[in-house]
Amino acid sequence: MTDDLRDLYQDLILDHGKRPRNFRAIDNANHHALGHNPLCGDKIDLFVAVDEAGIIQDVAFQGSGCAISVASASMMTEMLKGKTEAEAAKLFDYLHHSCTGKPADETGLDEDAVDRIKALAGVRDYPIRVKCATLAWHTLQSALKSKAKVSTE
Amino acid sequence: MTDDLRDLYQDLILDHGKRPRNFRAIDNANHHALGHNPLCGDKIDLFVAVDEAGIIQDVAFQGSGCAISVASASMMTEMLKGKTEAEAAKLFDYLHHSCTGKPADETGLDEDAVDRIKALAGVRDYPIRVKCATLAWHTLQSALKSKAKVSTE
Amino acid sequence: MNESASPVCYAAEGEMFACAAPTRFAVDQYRKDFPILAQSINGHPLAYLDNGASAQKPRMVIEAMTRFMENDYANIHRGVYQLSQKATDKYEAVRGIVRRFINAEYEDEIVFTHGATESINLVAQTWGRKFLNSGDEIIITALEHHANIVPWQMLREQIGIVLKIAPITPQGEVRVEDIKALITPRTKLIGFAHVSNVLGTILPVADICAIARASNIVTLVDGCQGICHLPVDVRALGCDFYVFSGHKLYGPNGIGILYGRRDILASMPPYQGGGDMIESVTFEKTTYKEAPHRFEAGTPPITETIGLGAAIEYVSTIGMARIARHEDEILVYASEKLSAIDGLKIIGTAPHKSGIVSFTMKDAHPHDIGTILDKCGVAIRAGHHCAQPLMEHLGLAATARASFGLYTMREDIDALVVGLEKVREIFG
Amino acid sequence: MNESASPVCYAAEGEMFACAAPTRFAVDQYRKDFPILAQSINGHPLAYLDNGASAQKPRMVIEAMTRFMENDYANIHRGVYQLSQKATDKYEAVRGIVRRFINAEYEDEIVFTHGATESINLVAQTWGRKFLNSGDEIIITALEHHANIVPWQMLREQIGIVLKIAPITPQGEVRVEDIKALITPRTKLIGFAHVSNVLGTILPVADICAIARASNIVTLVDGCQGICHLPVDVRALGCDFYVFSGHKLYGPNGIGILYGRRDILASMPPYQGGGDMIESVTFEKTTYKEAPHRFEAGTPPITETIGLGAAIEYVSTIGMARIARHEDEILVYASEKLSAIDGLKIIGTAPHKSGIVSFTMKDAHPHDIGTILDKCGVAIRAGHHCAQPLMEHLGLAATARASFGLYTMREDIDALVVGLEKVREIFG
Ligand SMILES: Cc1ncc(COP(=O)(O)O)c(C=O)c1O
Ligand SMILES: Cc1ncc(COP(=O)(O)O)c(C=O)c1O
Repeated sequence: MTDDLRDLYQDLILDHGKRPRNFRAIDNANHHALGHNPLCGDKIDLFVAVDEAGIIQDVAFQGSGCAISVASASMMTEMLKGKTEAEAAKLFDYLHHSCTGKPADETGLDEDAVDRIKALAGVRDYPIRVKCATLAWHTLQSALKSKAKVSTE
Repeated sequence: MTDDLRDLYQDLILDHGKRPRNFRAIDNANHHALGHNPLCGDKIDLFVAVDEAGIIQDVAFQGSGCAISVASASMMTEMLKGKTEAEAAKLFDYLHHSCTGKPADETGLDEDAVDRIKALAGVRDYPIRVKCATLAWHTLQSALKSKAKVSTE
Repeated sequence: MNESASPVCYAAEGEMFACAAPTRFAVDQYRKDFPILAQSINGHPLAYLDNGASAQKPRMVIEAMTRFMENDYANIHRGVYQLSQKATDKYEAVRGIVRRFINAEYEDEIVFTHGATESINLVAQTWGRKFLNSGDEIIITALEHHANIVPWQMLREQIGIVLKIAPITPQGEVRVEDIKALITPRTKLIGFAHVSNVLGTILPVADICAIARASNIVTLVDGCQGICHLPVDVRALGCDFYVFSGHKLYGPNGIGILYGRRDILASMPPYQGGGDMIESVTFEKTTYKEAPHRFEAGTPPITETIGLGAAIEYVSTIGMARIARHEDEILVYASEKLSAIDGLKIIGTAPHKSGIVSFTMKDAHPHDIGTILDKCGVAIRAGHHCAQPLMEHLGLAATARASFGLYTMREDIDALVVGLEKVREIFG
Repeated sequence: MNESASPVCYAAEGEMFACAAPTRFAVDQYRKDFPILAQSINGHPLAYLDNGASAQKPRMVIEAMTRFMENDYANIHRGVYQLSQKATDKYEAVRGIVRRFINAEYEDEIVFTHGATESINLVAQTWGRKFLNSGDEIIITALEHHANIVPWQMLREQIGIVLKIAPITPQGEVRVEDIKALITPRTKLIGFAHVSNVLGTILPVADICAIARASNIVTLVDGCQGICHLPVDVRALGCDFYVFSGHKLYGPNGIGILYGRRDILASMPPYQGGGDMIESVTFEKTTYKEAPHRFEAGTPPITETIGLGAAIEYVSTIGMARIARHEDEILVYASEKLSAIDGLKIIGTAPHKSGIVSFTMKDAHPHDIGTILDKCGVAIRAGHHCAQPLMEHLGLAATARASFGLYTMREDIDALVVGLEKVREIFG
């Protein structure tokens, strides 16, 4: 049983859950979205700065949530810097497949990102927690789509 | 089985059901009420003329309904003529008790009326039909209470 | 009966012609699935002919509910623990089962309600209040059940809409031309039964929906008597709303369906307020979830939803088209037999009918017919069938009604006829 | 355990002191009545501590439903045949069972709904729309469930009433003075929970009702968490409305109760339109039945009502006062054990509490606590418990909540504590 739980709560997850990286606002973010998981009350406030070439220059977040959602957001901010939107979308696909137990293809993906995502994939045995693991990524999608809520000012 | 049904549909009932007595309006009725059994659509329009001494001079009805409700109304009109309201109330009590299988006390009641009511009491084995047998009597109660709907002009 | 061939006949629709007796509908076998049918009433085998009011439940439905309560029960949507997760999955899976059963395009077009009555009230109070204004018109037909009349009358009281009534022919048909003649630029909705619960008439749903669509008019089909007698394909019918109750489809009480086209549901405000339909609540402001959850306030009928899923699986295994064909045969048989009874008049003689025969007799009131039949073990309904305006139109206070199900057999009709002879004997 | 003495203990309230072990509540014996409790979750016996969300069903309830569907099922109120008559009698008898259970004066004060959420929406939309005007005030408390917030907000949107919120103390109590301070001549209704579903606080219902009555203010008690934990006497409480759901009282889904004082119900217009709630329908004008039938449109949850009757008989046989005492003991035990856990904080420390403990832990989010406990076989709820405004007031996004039932035993609490130690091990 403990081993099972350790699959979910790996040290990497617990560490990011407790000490989230890039936990701040970005003043010059040109994308922003709020994410909310009403089930557990997870809330995430996501900031993204994308440059003219379409490269993600900075990602950061604020908010609160369970260990899984905070760790997922924290690791996401780390792995997205320097990536294009298309690369981000591929990583999300990979994460989504990994977390729902579907065959996930890692060819062409950043190795370091893949390792982090694998640490998250323990949620696959906890269907109801999949939303926690994917909240930050869904919020990213919505942030990249709409520039509405926060402008560069 | 046929015997059972014959208890309910005695010749007296069938006869009154087919050829209801006093099936008419009373022009100088000083009491009137409408009765309605939504379950089977029985409708009865009851007219009562009571004189100053409180004696029921005339009772008549119109409307439509099942054999039980029409026969009950028809027999009621016959047995009430010449009775006081108090006597009518006693007969209703007796009928109600007979039709619901409760001990019914016939002392002091009009013998002829008692016989007719006994013919109706077959409904006691058909709980849902008790309302049919008592509709006319309930309507009588309401007619005697209120003079509202039809006046003597 | 060929015992070994039966299992193949029992299989899905398409395989029917593979079996030894291709036209044989294994009604005796299906009857064994319904525990209640084995009982006697007054010394006669029960002939249950009141399926229009409610259908009996097969063992599979009762057991699905029992099993769920004994093993899997928990409140749904909000639990982190496995029991709740499993219950949620089973509950939500029924949305897919219903979607496939009526061939809706999306699962989120399926709203769980507590019954057809609630479904129609929901549409009247949400879609109606939002999109209708005083003077706007709604067309319903002269043969509707109270559930498809009173909610619109209440809306009329509240906002002053106009209710127009499409007439029926002497045979009990609704003609598309008659509806068309009532349409004006202010017509906003046409609401009508798929099948009349009194006359058995099958309405020309697809044709009515087509003319409605051409004028941008929303359609609501009261499918209470359609869903249990006919295969239903909401996309082929072309309706915007389709409603029904689980209990007439061999499922439990307390669960109903509102099918609504995705874009229309999305435009509708919520109905009841409470848990599970909100996105967030503060005392100042509350935001609601998307459809269908927006319309499902509070703890839903979880076990009943599971039961409905089992009922749909049950009838799907037999095949709705086969059930329809079987009931048609019964209808033809019953109509013939009843017509031969002296003084009996069948009410509703449309060429397209399904599963229901209403009738009157010359000297006997329907209520007396009902009592005598009950004594003979035959359960029918007598009364206005919650369609008083139709009864008034027909000039009748009541009819007697026999309505069929997948388990109805010729013997039930024969028992009905014996009972009706007894009626004639007593009242003739 | 004294086997021969148990049956006497199992008997009605008054006889309790006659048995050999007077204070012993035969929890092991009652647990056998609940089939679901025998199961294992992840290799641990199930410790079901989510009774606040929904209670499990005893065999007697499941069997009453099964038996009804197998033997007695028919639609009610409108059938002339015996099956329908029997079903109607059994259904209507439950009104009497509910009346006695809550000590209402008349049976017609008991309205069958589909759940507490519908009951409150019904009052808001019928009583509220008829008797309230723009600017009229309703008081609710800061600890209400969404079901007792959102319907009033919807009414606010519709007719412009004012919603006032009575505060709670840091312990989670509602004080009569605080409600009194909010009353103005425009106050028309006070709506409040009997027991808080998050904090477990028992509200001073009788006192609040007394001051309301003195000012001619109507009271609505949300009894969802009261009815299952405490003996309820609506006349002693002095409330005008009392609502609850069957599924939290060991009964089925899809059935709820609205108790309303006779004169108030009589003054209310109908809610939904449809069959069985009308007196007569024409296209021009429809008249409605008296209460309670006026509020029961369409085919009701017949089987579920029978199930609720069985549930009430079940708990009545044990005795609500004894159940309350047992749950109090569990509450004391749990509070002690939980308080001893490092970093754990109990949310809601009112002196009068019932059946519910909410808590948070220093380093672990409630959702993570829930997952870890589930792995240990312990089912609790984590989240906002459909009381977001309360959570916001408490400054919390979520709590973990353990809630008890008549079958909760010390071993369940011990399993909870073991699980929480595991949480500390992982997150500490
Ligand atoms: C205090 C309280 N009120 C109302 C409700 C709503 O009850 P239901 O969802 O059964 O309608 C609940 C349960 O969720 C509750 O705990
Ligand atoms: C045609 C029709 N519409 C609506 C209803 C109402 O269904 P329910 O009572 O299940 O809400 C019925 C059944 O009584 C019906 O036959």
